Amino acid sequence: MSTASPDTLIFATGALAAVSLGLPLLASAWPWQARRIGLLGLPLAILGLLAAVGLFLDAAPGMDAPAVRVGLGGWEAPLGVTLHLDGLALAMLLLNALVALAGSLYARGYIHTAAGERQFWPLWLWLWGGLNLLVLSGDAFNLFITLEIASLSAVALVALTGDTDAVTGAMRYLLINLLGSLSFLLGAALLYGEFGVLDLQLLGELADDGPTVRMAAALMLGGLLMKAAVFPLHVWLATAHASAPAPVSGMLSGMVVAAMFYLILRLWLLIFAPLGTPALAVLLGLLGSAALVWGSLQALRAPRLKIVAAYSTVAQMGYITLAFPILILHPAAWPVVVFFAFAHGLAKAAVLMAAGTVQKAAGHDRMNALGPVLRARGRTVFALGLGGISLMGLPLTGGFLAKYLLLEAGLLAAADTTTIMQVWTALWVVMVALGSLLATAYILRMVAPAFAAGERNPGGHVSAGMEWMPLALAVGAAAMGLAGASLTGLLEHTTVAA
Amino acid sequence: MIADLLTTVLVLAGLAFFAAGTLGLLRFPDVYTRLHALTKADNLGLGLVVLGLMLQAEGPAMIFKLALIWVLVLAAGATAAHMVAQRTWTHGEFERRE
Amino acid sequence: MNAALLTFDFVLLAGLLGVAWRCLASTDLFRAVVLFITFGLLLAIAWVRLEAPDIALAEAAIGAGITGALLLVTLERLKHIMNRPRTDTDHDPAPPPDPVASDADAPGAAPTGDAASRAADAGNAALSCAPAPARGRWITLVVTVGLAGLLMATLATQEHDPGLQPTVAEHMDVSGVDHGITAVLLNFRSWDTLLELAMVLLAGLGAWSLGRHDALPARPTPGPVLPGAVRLLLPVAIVTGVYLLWAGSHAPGGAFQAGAVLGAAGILVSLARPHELPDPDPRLLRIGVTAGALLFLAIGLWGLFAGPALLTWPSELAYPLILIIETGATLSIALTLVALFIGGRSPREDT
Amino acid sequence: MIESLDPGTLYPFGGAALFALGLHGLIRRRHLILRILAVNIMGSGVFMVFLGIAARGNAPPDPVAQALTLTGIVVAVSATAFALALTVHLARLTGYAVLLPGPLQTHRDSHPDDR
Repeated sequence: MSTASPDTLIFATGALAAVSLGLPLLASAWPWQARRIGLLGLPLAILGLLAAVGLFLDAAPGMDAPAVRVGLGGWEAPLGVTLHLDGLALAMLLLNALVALAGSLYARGYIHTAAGERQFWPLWLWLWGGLNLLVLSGDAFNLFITLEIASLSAVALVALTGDTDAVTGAMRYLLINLLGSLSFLLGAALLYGEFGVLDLQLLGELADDGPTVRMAAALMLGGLLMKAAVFPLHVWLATAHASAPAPVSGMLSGMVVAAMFYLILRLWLLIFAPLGTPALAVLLGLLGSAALVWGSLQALRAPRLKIVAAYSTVAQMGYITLAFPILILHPAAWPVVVFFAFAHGLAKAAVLMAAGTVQKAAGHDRMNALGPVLRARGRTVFALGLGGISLMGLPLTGGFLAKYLLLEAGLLAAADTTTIMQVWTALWVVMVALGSLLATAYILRMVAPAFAAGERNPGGHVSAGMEWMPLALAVGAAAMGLAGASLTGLLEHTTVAA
Repeated sequence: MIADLLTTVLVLAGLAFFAAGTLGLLRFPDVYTRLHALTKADNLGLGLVVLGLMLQAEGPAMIFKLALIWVLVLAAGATAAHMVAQRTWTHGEFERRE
Repeated sequence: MNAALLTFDFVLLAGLLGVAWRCLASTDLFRAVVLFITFGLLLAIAWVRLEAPDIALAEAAIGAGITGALLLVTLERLKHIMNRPRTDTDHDPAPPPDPVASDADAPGAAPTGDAASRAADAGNAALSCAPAPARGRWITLVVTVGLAGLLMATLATQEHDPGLQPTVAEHMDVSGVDHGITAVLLNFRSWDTLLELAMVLLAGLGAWSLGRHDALPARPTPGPVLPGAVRLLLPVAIVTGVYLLWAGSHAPGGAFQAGAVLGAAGILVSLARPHELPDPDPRLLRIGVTAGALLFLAIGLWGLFAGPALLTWPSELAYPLILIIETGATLSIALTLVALFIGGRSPREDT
Repeated sequence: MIESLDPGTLYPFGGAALFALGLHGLIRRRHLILRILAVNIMGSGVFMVFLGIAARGNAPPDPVAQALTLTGIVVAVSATAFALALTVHLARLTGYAVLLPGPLQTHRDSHPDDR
C-alpha cells in the first residue's frame, strides 16, 4: 500500500534543494551563529533526507518513471531547470550528509578560535549544500554553476589553514577546477547547439552517436576526470587534500571526488552510453591501472601520514576508473561504481580524520616519529585500521563488497566477449588483486608503529568528537558490507537511458 | 536624405579625428604629447560622431541620451588624462619595458 | 554590404585572437592586463554583432570594467608585497604598511634561501614575468591546435537547431516582463540566477576568509580633479544603475548590469577617497551581501508551499516580485563587488 | 558560400580558437595573473560559442543561450575575483605569485611545524 502521493515527493525534493541553499545562506548572513546553524541544521537535514528516502521507496514501485522530476518555477524541461531525484541521487545525498555530519562534529573540536569558526562554518555549509545541489540538478548548465559553487567553497576551505602548502595546494586546485568546469561548459554548449535542450534526460532521448556527442563527451567527461583527479590529471590532489584542515580533507576525499564520479556516471547512464567501445574501455583501464600502481607507490614512500592517505585516494580513484571498462562491456553493472564510491567515501573520510587527530595530538604527522602517539591512542588507531581494512577489501567490509562486485561484474563481462577482451579482463582481475595488496602495504605502514614496543605518549588534548567521529565513520564503512542490500534496493530506482 | 548625407559626412569626419588621435598616441614621443593628441582629437571625433547619430535619432529622449554619452566621455576622459599627466609629473616617465 | 560586414567580422575576430595572443605572451603583467581589458571591449563589439546587446553591456561593465579594476588593484598589491622586505616566517597575513606612507619605490629585497632561487626563476621585477620556457613548446602547440581543429570540425557538422527561442516566445505573456532574457533569467530559469547570486556571494566569502583587508594600495592623485569628477559622476552612475535595473523588464539591462555599474561607482569612490571610506558594521555588511539571495529564496519558498514547485509565483504578481528580487540582487552584487575590490574582511569582524 | 557565413556560423569558430588559445596560455605560462587571464580567455571562447549558437539562422536570437552567457560571465568574474584574492594571499606568504612545477614543501621531510 502506497501512502505517499507524488505531491509529497515533489515537495520533499524542493525542500531538499531549499534547505541545501538556505542553511549556507543563513550561515553566511550571520556567521556569529554559523556553528549552531550547522550543528542544528545538518541533523535536521539528515532526518528530512531519511524521510525522503522512505517516501521514495514507498512510492517508487508505483511510479511510471524511476525519478521524481521537479520543474523549478513551475516550468518543465526544456524551458525550465529540472531537479532530478532518483535512487542514485538519494544514495549520494545520504553519503554527503553522513560525511558532512561526522565532519561537523569533528570540526567542533578542531576549529577552536572564534574568528576561525566564523570563516569555516559558512564555507563548510556551502560545500555540503553545493554538493547536494549538484546531485539534485538535472540540467547541464545548472550543473556547471553547482560545480563552480562546490569547487569554490572547497578551494576556500583548503586555503583556510593559511600555511604556504595549503595556499599553494588551493591555488592548483582552483586552476584545475576552473579548467574542468569550462571544459564541461563547452561540452554543454556543443550539445545545446546540436539538440537545442539542456535537460539531461531530454538530451539522453535525443543524443545519438555523432561528432557533437563525441566531442561533448570528451570535453565534459575529461573536465570531470580532471576534477576527480584521475591519473594523469591527479597532480593537484595530494597537496590540496593533505594540507587542508582535517575535516575538510575528509570531505574532499570522501565526498567531492565521489561527486565527480557520480556526475560522470550520471552523464554516462543518461547520454553517453552509446559511445562505449572496446578501445575506450582499454584506455580507461590503462589509466585506472596506472593510477592504482602510481598512487600506491607514492603512498608507500610519502613522509607524512596525511600525504599517505591523500595518495591512497589517487590509487582508489584508479579502482573506480577500472570499473568503467566493465560498464562498457556489461552496462547493468553500474551500481558497482556507487558501491565503491560509498565504501571509499566513508573509509577514506575516517582515515583522513583519524590522521588529523593524530596530527593534532602529536603536533606533526611525520611518519617516522608517530609511534608514541599511535601507541597511546587506541581508538584513533582502531579507526585508521578499520577504515584501512575496508580500503584493502577484507571480507565483511564495504570495501570487500565493492571489490567483490567489481570482480563479479568483470568475470560476467568476460564470459561473452572476444579473446582479446578476455585477456584484458584477466589482466584487470590481476590489477584488482595487486591494488589490494599494495593497499595492505600502505595501511600497515600507517598503523604498524602502534604495535611495536616503545614509549607511549598521548600528546596534546583532542576533543571527544575528534576521537569518536573517525571511528564512527570507519564502523560505517565496515558495516556497508552488511547493509549493501538496502543500497541496491535504492539504486534499482534510477533513471537509465534505454 | 539630406540628414543621411549629413550623418555620413559627420561620422566620417569624426572617424578621421579618431584616426589622427590614434596616430598621435602611437607616434608622439612622450606622455604629455600623446595625451594631448588622444584626448583632444578623440573628444572632438566622438562629438562629431554623436552629432551625426543625433540626426538619425527617433526622438528627443534618444538625442538626450546621445548628448549625455558625449558629456560623460568628456568628463571621464579629462579626469583620466589629468591623472595620467599628474602621475607622470610626480613619478617621472613610465618605464618602457619591451 | 554583406561583404563589408563579413570583412568586419573577420577583422574583429583576427583582432580578438591577436590581442588575446599578445596578452598571454606578454612578459609585462601591466601590459597583459591592459591588453585583456582591450580584449573585453572588443568582445563587447563582437556580442553586438551577435545580436546580444544585453551581453555586450554586461561584458563592458563586468567583463572588462570590474574584472579590469580587480586585476589592476591586484597588480598594485603584488607590486607592494614584492617590494616589501619580508621574513620567511610571517605566516600571519599581517596587513602591509600603508602604501601612501611609504611611497618611495624601495628596491625589491631579495627573498632568502630557497625562495630566492624560485623568485629568480620567476624574474625579479615585481610586475614582469619570465617568458614561457622553450621546453614542451611543440607538444602544447600540437595539442591546442588539434583541439581547436576538432572543435571547429564538430561545429561545422552541426545543424542549425532553433534552440528554445520559439518556446520562450510562446510563454512570454505569463512571464511578467517583456524582455526575453529577463524572462529567462528571472522566471524560466530563475534557479540558475539564484545559484549565480550564491556564487557571487561565495566569491566574497572566500576572499574574506583569506584575511583582513589592508589599506587599499591606491595612491590618490593630489589635487581637486579626481574627487571633483567623482562628485560629478557618482549621481550619474546611481541614476544609470537604477535606470538599467528598471529597463531590464522590457529592454537590454537588468540586475547584473545595474549591480556592476553601482559597484563601479563604489570602486571609484574608494579610489578617490581611500582614507575617508566608511567602515560599516560587519553585521550590516554580512546581511547586505546575502540579502539578495536570501530575499530571492524567501520569495521562492512561497511556491514550495503553495505549489506547484520551488520558485513559482502567480503570473499576475510576477512583475512586482521580479522587480523586488532584482533590486535586492543589484544591491548585494554592488556591495560584494566593492568588497572584493577592497580585499579582505573587516578587522572588526574578528572582535 | 559567402552567404552562408552569417555571424552565428562564423563566430563559434572564433570561440573554439579562443578556447584553445587560452588553454595554450594556461599550460605554458607560470605567472598566476597570466594563468587567470588565460582561464578568462577560455571562458570568453565558450561564451562566443554560446552566443554564436544563439544567433544562428534567420530567427530572432535565442534568449536562453544569451541568458546562460550572462550567467556565465557573472560566474566567471566571481571565480576570477576569488582567484585574484588567493593570488595576493599566496604572494603575501611566499613573496612570489608563480606556481612552479616540481616538489612542494609537503614532499620533503622538513615542515614549518618542525622549526
